[in-house]
Amino acid sequence: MEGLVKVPVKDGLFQFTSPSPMLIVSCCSACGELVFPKQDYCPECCTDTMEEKTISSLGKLVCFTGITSPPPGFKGEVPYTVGIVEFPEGIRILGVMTEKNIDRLIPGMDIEIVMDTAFIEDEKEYLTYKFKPVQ
Amino acid sequence: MEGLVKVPVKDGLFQFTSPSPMLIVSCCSACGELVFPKQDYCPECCTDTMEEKTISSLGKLVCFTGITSPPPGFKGEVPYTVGIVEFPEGIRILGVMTEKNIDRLIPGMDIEIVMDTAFIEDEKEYLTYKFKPVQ
Amino acid sequence: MTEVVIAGVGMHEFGRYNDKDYRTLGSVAAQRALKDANMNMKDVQAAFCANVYEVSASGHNVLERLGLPGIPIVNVENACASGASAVRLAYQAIKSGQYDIVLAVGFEKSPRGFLHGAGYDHWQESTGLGANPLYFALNIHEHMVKYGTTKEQLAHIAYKSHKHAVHNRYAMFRKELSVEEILQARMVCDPLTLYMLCAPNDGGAAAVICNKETAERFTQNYVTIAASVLETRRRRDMFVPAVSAPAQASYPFLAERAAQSAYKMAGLGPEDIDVAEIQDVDAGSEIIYSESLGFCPIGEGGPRALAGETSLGGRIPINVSGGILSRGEPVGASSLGQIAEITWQLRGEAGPNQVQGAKVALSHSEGAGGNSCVTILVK
Amino acid sequence: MTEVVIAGVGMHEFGRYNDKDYRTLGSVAAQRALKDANMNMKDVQAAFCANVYEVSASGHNVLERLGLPGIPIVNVENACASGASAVRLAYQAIKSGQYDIVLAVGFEKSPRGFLHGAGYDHWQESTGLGANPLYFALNIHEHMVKYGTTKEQLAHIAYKSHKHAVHNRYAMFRKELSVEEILQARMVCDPLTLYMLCAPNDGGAAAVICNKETAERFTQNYVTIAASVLETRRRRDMFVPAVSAPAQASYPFLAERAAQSAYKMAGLGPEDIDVAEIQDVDAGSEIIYSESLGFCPIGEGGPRALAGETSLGGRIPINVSGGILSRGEPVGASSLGQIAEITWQLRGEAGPNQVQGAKVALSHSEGAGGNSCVTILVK
Ligand SMILES: [Zn+2]
Ligand SMILES: [Zn+2]
Repeated sequence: MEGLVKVPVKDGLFQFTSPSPMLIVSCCSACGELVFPKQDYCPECCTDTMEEKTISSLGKLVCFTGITSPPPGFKGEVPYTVGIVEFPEGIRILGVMTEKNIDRLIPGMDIEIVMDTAFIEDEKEYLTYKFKPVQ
Repeated sequence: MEGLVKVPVKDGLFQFTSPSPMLIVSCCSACGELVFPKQDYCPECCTDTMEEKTISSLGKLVCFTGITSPPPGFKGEVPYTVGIVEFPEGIRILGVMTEKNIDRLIPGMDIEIVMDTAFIEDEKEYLTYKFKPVQ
Repeated sequence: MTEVVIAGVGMHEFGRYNDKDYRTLGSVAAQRALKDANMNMKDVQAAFCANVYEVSASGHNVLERLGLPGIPIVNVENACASGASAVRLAYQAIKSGQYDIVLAVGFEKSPRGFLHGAGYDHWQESTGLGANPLYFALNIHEHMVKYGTTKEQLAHIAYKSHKHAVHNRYAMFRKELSVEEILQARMVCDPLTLYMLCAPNDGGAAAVICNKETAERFTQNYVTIAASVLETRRRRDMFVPAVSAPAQASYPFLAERAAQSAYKMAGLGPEDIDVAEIQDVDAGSEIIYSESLGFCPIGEGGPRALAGETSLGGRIPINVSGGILSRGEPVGASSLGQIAEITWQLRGEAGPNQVQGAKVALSHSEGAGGNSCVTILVK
Repeated sequence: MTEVVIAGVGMHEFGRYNDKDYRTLGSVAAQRALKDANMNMKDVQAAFCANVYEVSASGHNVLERLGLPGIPIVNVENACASGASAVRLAYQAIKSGQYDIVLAVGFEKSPRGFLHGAGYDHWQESTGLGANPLYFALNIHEHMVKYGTTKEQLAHIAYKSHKHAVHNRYAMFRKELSVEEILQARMVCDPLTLYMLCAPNDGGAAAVICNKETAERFTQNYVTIAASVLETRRRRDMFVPAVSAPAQASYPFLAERAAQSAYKMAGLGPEDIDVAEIQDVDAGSEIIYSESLGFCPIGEGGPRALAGETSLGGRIPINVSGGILSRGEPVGASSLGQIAEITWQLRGEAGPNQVQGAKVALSHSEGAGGNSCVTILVK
């Protein structure tokens, strides 16, 4: 995938140009609620009291599943795995994992956030965040 | 269009095998209401008191319009015209007309029902009723 | 008896926004309405969301942007009358005492071109009978035959609409058009040219509906809902997607029945209305509905409009926002847009299009399936 | 205080009907419900129609088949909870005295395969996060990790469902399956195999909702609605289409909140329920929801089901109709189908699947956007 322009699947989801990729969240300045992806209003307070932050790139795998048939609108390749990771800041996030199947996944294992190809389209490499087991 | 199998665009709309084509309506045995296309329940009484009938093949043109761009799902050819015809039995019916444009159409003119090609698909000629000015 | 009021309204500009999805259109409108009412989502106890073209949970996905209070959210679809149907559900929920504050929000990102999916059977569509503008054209053609309504009168409706819309930031078309331009534009369905038909587009509109006592805790700038009515097609209404109707069907037709119910509910008559937004989905419909709603005798809608009675400054100003002809029609949002416009009229906030001293206003929407909503607001 | 009752219910068999459109599926169900109530459309004063996948005026096009009384018709979309949301609107309209007789009808002709349009943002779909079964799989996997729920328990849920469905003419799958067949079927989303997930399909279901006095003029065979609740996702609910939630979120989650509201409204508790139809969109959901609804302690749903507590003849029979796993899910009709099933249970008309002496029944539906409806009926 050398030579392809790299673009995020959506602006504002993550920082991918810095050395270590980080997810961008909103944090409510009134109640401390964290939300990913970022948004303008706090889901708890319902006020526009959100500040943009990045979170730690390390978390723990809560649960996971493996998928073999492409769901509607999916532009990547099957099989793939999806998990929920809990981060020390106090938020759980859903994401695609780097593993193709669940064989080596263990609940509670350490996970780091990496940037990886989501799909290639119109000669662009679309990047997304993925959860990678820490070796 | 010789050799193509002729099929109605929908069963039960009209009789097209008899010498003079006729529209099939439902007539309420309780209140006399006429409905086209036929249906099981009377729109006025809300009971299943409907009897199948055919109506006269001659009526008068109430109003009309000409269409030049194909609407969604249309399988025929543009331009075409559509009119509302009032029949002596006491019902107004919407239908495609045989004329390609409105130039020769006159409100109140006599109209007869004919069978004509709606569109050709899968080597079948789909027939529909059309309103034809009586010469 | 509970008095039901509109405590705030808001719109996302109607237009074409390739870079915005329905979530943005709806949430901007909802947030503007909440801000107008000095509230936020946490104050809201239930929400009715109006939309036609999204598949599932669209209102949930719109309102999620403004917070997740866990309140009941119901998505409503009633074609062009979706927004006013949502308002009616909100009105009833407040009136019955079930809730104190309910949000009604409509939003649409319309597909381009002729609208699909209006409920036609396959054979109607494949043979060329499944197109809404065809019904509009036939209705006004019959009116022309019966009452002598002219193409020039139709063109005048479109002219008036575009002239008024110049001053409306929420309208999509804000350029004045001459009667000649309108008459010479591409013929879509005789006698309706391109400029005599509305364009489906994108937008959002919202209203916060409350009981009066609750509203007064947040704002004094409210208007009262005197009537909120929804009626549905009967056999005699030759409206989308009907294929037949009784011959020589006599009045009242759908819009007239809805208006009569609304006038009765409000204890008012057409002579009391100071300003109205009505379903000018095409120039012919504005003429026909101006009669059905009682603003002039049957058959006189065209001449009265041409004489200026329905323009700004006239006896009964109709669609001085530019109406649907100039705003465009984001279907789910459209009738809530009307309600926002007449709320501003009653509050004296309509700017250059303000009808001076407006105290009673009416909104009328009508759409596929045969839905007719009439809402009457009083200051 | 107005007592709100169900005077009649009806279903069109759930299945796959390539030769029938949604109009037929809906109108057959509505007509059966009206007939069950000894009524026709002319008796009905308003209708709420539940559907997800049609575009516009779908309820109008369904009910047109049964007559055109001109009553207000509103189409409702709340994903899997659409039907129960329509019932709730009908319930409120009767309760408030607005109407005496309201029809709720749901119908769907589902697209085949994974359902689309559940409200995911584009990036969720394109990267592979936009699939409902993925949420079901993750939820039950966490449950397995936390409480030791096993694949065998999941397979038992599907086994029980299919075993019961053999006797239900309204179910799509009426063939008994062995636990081995279920476990060895194609893996869709670990740990859920094909037979542990419901299939979208076609069908219709309807209920006639009345005040008790009016119902008694038509039928004595009614059941009372003791509670009708709709709640929507909050921040802590990791449900379709949420991407994040607070860590270590504590109960109550969505279904538990809806259940608590419903029990409070009915003045009843989970121990009073004799039979329940719950949202077994997958085998894991039945386990989780059986806990959320209070039928067993959190974490014990799997073992209790395996021990037979939720089978016919058990302590609290769940989904003895075969549930959504065997009926299939025509989305707009599904939760009205549940309500029809529990109505028959209370009337003693459930045939071989009858829960003897059932006097209190519960229906629970939950779907995209985060909608949870709980309806409690009493004899
Ligand atoms: Zn907060
Ligand atoms: Zn009759």
